Amino acid sequence: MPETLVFGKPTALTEVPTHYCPGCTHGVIHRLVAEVLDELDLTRRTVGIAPVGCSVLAYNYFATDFHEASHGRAPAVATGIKRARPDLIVFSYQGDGDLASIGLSEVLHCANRGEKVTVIFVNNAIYGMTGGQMAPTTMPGQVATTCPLGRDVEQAGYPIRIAELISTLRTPAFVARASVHSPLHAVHAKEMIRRAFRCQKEGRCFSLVEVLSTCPTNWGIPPAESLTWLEQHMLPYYPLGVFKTPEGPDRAPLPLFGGA
Amino acid sequence: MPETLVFGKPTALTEVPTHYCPGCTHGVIHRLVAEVLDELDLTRRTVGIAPVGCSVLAYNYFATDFHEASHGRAPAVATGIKRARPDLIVFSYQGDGDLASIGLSEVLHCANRGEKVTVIFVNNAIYGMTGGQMAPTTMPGQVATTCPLGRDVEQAGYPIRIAELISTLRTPAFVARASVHSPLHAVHAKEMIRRAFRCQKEGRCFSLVEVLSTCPTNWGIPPAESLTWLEQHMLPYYPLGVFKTPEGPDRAPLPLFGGA
Amino acid sequence: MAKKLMKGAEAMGEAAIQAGCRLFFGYPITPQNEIPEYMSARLPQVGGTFVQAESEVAASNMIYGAAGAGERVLTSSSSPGISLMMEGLSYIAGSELPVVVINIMRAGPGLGGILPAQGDYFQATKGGGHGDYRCLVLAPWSVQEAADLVQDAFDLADYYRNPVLILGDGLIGQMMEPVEFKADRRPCKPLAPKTWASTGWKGDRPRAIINSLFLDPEALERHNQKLAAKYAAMERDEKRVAEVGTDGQYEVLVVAYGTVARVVYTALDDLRQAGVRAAMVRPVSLFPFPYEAVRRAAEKAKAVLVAELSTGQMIEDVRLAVEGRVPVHFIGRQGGMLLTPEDIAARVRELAAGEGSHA
Amino acid sequence: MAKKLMKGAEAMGEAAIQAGCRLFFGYPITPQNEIPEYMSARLPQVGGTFVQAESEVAASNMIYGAAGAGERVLTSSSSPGISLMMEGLSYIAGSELPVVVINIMRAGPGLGGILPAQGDYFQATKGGGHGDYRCLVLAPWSVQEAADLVQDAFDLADYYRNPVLILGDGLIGQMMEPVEFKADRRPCKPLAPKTWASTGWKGDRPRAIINSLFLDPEALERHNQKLAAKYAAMERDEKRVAEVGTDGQYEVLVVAYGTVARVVYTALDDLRQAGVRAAMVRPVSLFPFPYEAVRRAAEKAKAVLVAELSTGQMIEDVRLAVEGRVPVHFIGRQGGMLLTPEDIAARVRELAAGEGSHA
Amino acid sequence: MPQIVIDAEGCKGCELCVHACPQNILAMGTNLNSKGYFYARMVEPMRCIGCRLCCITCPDVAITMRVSGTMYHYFAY
Amino acid sequence: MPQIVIDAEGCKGCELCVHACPQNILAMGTNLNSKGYFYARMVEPMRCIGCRLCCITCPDVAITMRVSGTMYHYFAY
Amino acid sequence: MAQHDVVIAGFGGQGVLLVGKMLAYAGMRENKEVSWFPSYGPEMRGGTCNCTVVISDRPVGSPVVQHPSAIIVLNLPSLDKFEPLLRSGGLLCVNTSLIHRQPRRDDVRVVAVPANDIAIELHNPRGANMVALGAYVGSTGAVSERVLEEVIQETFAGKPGLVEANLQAFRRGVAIGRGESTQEVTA
Amino acid sequence: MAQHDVVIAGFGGQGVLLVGKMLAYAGMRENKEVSWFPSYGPEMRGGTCNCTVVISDRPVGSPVVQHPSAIIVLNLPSLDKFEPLLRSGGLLCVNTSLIHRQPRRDDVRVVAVPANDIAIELHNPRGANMVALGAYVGSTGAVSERVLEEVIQETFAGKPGLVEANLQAFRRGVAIGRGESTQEVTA
Ligand SMILES: Cc1ncc(C[n+]2csc(CCOP(=O)(O)OP(=O)(O)O)c2C)c(N)n1
Ligand SMILES: Cc1ncc(C[n+]2csc(CCOP(=O)(O)OP(=O)(O)O)c2C)c(N)n1
Ligand code: SF4
Ligand code: SF4
Ligand code: SF4
Ligand code: SF4
Repeated sequence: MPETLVFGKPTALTEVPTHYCPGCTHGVIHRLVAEVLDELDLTRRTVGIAPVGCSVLAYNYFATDFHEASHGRAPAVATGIKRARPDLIVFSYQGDGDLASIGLSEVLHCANRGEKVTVIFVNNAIYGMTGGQMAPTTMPGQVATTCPLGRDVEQAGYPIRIAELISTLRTPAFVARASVHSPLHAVHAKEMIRRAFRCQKEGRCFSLVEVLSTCPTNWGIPPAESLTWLEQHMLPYYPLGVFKTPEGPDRAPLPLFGGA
Repeated sequence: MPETLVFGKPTALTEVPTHYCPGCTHGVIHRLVAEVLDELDLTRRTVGIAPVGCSVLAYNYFATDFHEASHGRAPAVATGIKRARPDLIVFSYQGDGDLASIGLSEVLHCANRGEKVTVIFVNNAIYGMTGGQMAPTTMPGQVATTCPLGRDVEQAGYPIRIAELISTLRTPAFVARASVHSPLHAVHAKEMIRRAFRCQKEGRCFSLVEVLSTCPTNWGIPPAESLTWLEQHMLPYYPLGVFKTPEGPDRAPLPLFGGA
Repeated sequence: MAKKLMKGAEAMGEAAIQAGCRLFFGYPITPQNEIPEYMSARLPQVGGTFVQAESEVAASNMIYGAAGAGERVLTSSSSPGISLMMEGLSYIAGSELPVVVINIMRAGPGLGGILPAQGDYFQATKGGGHGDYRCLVLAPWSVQEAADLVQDAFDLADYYRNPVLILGDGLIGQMMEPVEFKADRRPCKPLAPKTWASTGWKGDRPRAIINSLFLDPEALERHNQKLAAKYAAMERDEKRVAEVGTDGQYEVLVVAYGTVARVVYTALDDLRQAGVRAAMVRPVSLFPFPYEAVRRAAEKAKAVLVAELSTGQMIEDVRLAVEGRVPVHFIGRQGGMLLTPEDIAARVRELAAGEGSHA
Repeated sequence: MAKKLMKGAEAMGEAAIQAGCRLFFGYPITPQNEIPEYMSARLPQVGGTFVQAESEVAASNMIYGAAGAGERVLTSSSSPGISLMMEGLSYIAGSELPVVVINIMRAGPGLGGILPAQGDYFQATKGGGHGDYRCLVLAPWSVQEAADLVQDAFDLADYYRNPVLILGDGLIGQMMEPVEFKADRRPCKPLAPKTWASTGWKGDRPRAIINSLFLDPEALERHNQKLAAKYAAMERDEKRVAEVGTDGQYEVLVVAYGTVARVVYTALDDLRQAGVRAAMVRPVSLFPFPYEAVRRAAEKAKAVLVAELSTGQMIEDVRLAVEGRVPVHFIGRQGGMLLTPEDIAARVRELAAGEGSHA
Repeated sequence: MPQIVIDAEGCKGCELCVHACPQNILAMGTNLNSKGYFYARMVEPMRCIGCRLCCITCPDVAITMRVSGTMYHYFAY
Repeated sequence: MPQIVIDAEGCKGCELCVHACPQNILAMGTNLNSKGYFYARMVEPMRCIGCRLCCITCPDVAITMRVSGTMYHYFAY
Repeated sequence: MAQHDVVIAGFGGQGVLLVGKMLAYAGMRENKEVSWFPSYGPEMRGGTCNCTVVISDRPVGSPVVQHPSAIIVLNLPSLDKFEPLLRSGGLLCVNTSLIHRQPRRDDVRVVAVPANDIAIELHNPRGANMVALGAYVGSTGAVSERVLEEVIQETFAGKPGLVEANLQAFRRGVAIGRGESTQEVTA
Repeated sequence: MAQHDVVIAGFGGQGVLLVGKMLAYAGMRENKEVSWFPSYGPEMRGGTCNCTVVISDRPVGSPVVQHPSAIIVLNLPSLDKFEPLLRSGGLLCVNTSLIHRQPRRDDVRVVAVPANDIAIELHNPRGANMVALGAYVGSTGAVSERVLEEVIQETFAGKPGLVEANLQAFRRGVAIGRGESTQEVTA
């Protein structure tokens, strides 16, 4: 009987095993991106940009040309590459410390200039690589090594919601949030990633997909329970869905009360 | 007959004449801030922070202790001062190049941590001090020395609306936009500035007032016409009013379409 | 207080607290995360404040603000993060503010690696930021010395109104050793009240303007010369150096700083047992560099060997000290690889035997 | 092409375009705004792209990206902005990418002033960022030379896959002089195709990974040594120096770079007429520094005078060159104040007369 | 009676007050001050209604207002 | 028929697939692989419905699926 | 003379940089070696501002000149600053419209130009700089008047209305510089 | 012996840093000079990781030791890396639960410890590091077993359940180290 491979490694991934911790969903997100690149036939003209963070070694895992970026500056690097070679498909893959903390300015300006690049933003509510420090996305009360008593919103404020923030800029084409805490959500996440890359393929400007992800090691929660933790603690604060589309309305809020 | 001074220099301003160009409304905004400090009896415990920009010499004009900050980092400097001395009233005074371009990350994080400081953000849609380069707030089509054919939204995107952006963060207490292109608007602007400082005086967290301002020299438009230009070109894109109050709702936009 | 086994990073954090520092602003980076982590737990216990800055750029401006308001303040980072502080440090030096900055160096350039190195010597000592300024730079070789120098750093910073940089070489941050904090420690400098600090102007003193802008070039030149005079005073008064065996006879002088000097120390031990005569000068202050001590010790030797975890940076200062009187050789490892006592001993032996002049 | 009267800043921009640079990323700062302004008008005319970066930090990472994609790229700034690029430059050097960076120095430290200075010599030549890396540094003394060096800089950057820094001393950016662009200019180095660039991987070459991360310390050490070998090759092949009167007899040798050397030139003229014998060495490449040329010329003099618009930075390299054979003196102005021919002549006269050894 | 005083040396000649005045009683003068600006001046002091719009408008706080006699009620701002 | 193959060396023992499988036919094994992980294994291959949820879930692409014979229609994702 | 060096100084907005550039252009057209170097404060308008122009038969050494052979000062702070630096025997062009004090040096040649007054008279209030430039050129012959008039024509080619106005202003200055029309320095 | 220096190496997550620290604590309690120095890759879990502990009668010179007098290797990459560096005559503690090759050196003492197997057997699967530490201490006497048991008690004071489990694991290791209970190195 003929045998068909119905699920295997996408060609946009290399054979190198990842260094991610057991159960860390960075691996799932890598695969979804790679599958999309393959499906849209972009793999051979794509340049990826790895952040500083757990996914710093992404260049070992994606079978495309790659840049390592300095911490937080991947969107600036993306700008440089895309402006130099508009024919390339350029994406950055960034964690929440990288994008929402040190790199907040770069991603907002890249979005606001309307660079024709795609940002995959992995929000795991903590700094993974450096061992579990608080991120701007850390949940209120969540313990991290630099907030050992839990994030205190009086001292550190509330978590930043990147998809919301960026979608209020007028320029960017596509902004969405997805999650990979269940296979069903992964399917949706892939659809969001596909739409983002399709935007770029069609010559539209900036697209970003925020993907909620787990960090079992630094959360100190076993992998399967981490998925539940994400669902229970992160989902309510980080709603999933499409925040901005190329055709959609200007999403900047109006004043509560007008002036003068 | 007894004579009463009904309009004079507030004590929070020094006698030093400003270096601002004729008709530049930086001077008006200085005076409004100074009047508020006097009226709220804060002058003697206030520390201001000057940006790099036309208002770099603000420390010569305000009769309070002052810090000069490196370009864009005034909110970080404010954080340092306020955390060191929570009893002080701390405000930064920043232009749009300073705050919206190089310093975007600092102001957003300062706002998001909920630092108990006040930011006066002077949006004159251009870089004044360095001679008229494009700012993130420059209007589409507006000519500047680094967009000699006018701002091209295809290349540089749409102007950033800071009040809108910051008001979608959950933490900050008060965010408003005002203008000083007419006396009436100046009266409203002062009310916004007053509310911002009152927030700080009451121990609430971050407040920001964006004030639309003119730059006759670099716009290349005489002062009086500049006021009209502001009204006609900037007001429609930069609506005035209160965007966030301490009591008000969470202003983060919801997804256009929900996910998974 | 009794001795405690502590990581260098934690010992430095505790030392800052003992020195009266109640404010820490910093951003995580390996291999010094233990400093912010320690501070985030400890500072609230002593009424202090820990703020995780959004970046090192922000951190360098937060300490600028806090120092300007008159408080003792610390930040720490590692090489790439310190590079991001260059503008901020230049402002701090230009505004004459006292801050303490710890750099636990890792291997570069760029992202490099997270293992120990000493490649930031130039940046630290010559001023990686723009303009004519200097940081006072101290380089500990043990956890105990790290703790002691951090405490001194706060006094020196306040006395000179200048940034003080603790240059740890990566081993020092991660290593654990016993450390003791003296309860009765006195400031190492006489300290004046900070009347220049911005604390709200009530008319009873000149307004406090924390600033490095001077539009009048003559005023800026006077300011530059005032700074230069301050750096000259440091060069006169703040040189710190440790010497091993320089009072005896020796053929080779080894110059090394930080934990590399420990490796040299072990090598000298081995060499002595083997009958090879060598001595060591260990600069503890890197700016001001102890040129005089190095020159004096070098003149007694027939060769000088500089040992660094870099491709050779301090060697320029050693050559400036020696001025061609004695040949100066180099031994280094890079990339996080460490020099071993064996490496050093072998090279010293070569030089003592009059070989190795090929370097 | 005919001579045109151009500002140094604009001439440098035009030179970049003539050298095939079609990409500029930068952020405004006085006194070099004319470069981005020029590029924003000119680049679209030649099919190029100008992007006003949101900050110098971003600009340094944009050029990293563009260079990694194989294109010639330029950024420019002035002192505080260059300090913000230190992390980025270290990454670029570590990833071995060719970029050209122009620093039109102003007076520091901190915000300082906007007038000309030379206080960033250490930062430029020793590496203001972290880790063991070097930029190739060229310092023009006229608008024409500025244009020529910018063109060479692109060739040198490509050849060595290394950042090249044009260190303008503030006068050079603002000054207007006639300048000529040669239509038939040839690259100053043989250039290979950029097969290492990230242009999409089609399987026909190894994957392009633009990167400075090496987790294996042995690999990072090999990388450091490869870089060191490259810098050594520059030291062998890329030294540039101009000399005035060093073939004759003289008592005092003046060493100066950039437009300060123009001032010295005028002073030497005046001195010659007054019968005082002096000569000048002008380093054009600051890294690699022309140690040998300075040493040779110094040995003929009874005193060396280093003239800088700083409190003394290049003087260390001069002292490393001279190694104590001849006394080395310093004359400088700071803060945007300029040395005048009179200042220099007076000091040379003193030294020729055997006075002035107090410095 | 409201009394408007324009500081000739502090005025930069921007003309904003002239446009702001609802009574149209301010005008630019024809003398230069020491900084080279033609400064504003009050043309018809008797028609001044004391609204302070010129004061509020002046970016250089070059206009002050005194009142002699009865105090009006001014809008707070 | 769907055929699930788990790469023992690629598996990190996270157990996510075990929880993802609607048929409950995957389990953690008791052998260590060379990296020191107990790896997952298929317990009842015959009951596999070929939904690919385990494949989609595995962060390490350690699970592949082949089909022999008639092709099912899989949901696109 | 082998080298003309002049400092032109005034407020920002008075156009001192522009006339300096025009002078340098004219020198270049005459195949001289030239350099132009500006210096200004942070204000866009109203701050002080000056430039140094060197026109020489030999390559220009220092583009900055401590003791220039001429100065053109359009406002009082500039007179205060540069008068002491003027070379002995040099030329001092002073804008008497805005400067109401007498020069203090007695070892220099003074040309008094009521530049703003003349400009206003010519209905070209921003042309005071041209008047002063004319006075300098008329008095020194640093470049030929004809060549400078060509430069004026080119400079304002885009705004034809200004060409004639500025030529007039320039010529009025030249006349004063030549001594054909003198004016008292008003006290 | 004046100085004990040991490298403890394995995967991240195997607890090699922790047992190194415990060893150093024990040394300090015995009034020895001690140092502990870690080295690890960027992975939180699964990467390789090691630490060097020096226990000495004199001040510790280099905290990094090229040729240690003992190594404790918990996985194969660590054996491959450190076996060649072990000092001649030194001690090699090898975790035979995960390492299925024979040591190559014949000039060193080998203690084979099926650390994971014993830990699993004790229902303390994360205690393999303790077993290995025990083997080292039992074999070298670098510190006294009693003092190390005190350190174990303190270390896990917060989680009383773990104290006994880890003491047991440690003691099983000690027994092997002392040679009271040997196990074959399984191939
Ligand atoms: C300039 C600079 N600052 C700090 C670091 C240290 N650092 C490396 S990764 C990281 C944060 C990683 O967290 P995140 O971006 O959330 O990614 P994750 O590891 O969670 O995937 C930090 C702070 C660095 N390498 N460079
Ligand atoms: C790090 C750094 N980059 C750039 C500059 C140059 N610079 C000074 S002010 C300024 C922008 C001023 O514009 P804006 O903030 O809009 O204020 P305005 O002058 O319009 O009031 C710039 C780019 C600087 N001083 N430092
Ligand atoms: S107070 Fe009112 S009416 Fe009087 S001058 Fe001013 S604007 Fe005119
Ligand atoms: S608004 Fe002020 S500065 Fe402007 S013209 Fe009137 S008085 Fe003068
Ligand atoms: S394909 Fe579906 S049923 Fe089969 S093993 Fe995977 S999850 Fe279970
Ligand atoms: S999800 Fe993958 S890595 Fe995790 S246990 Fe299953 S097969 Fe192994």
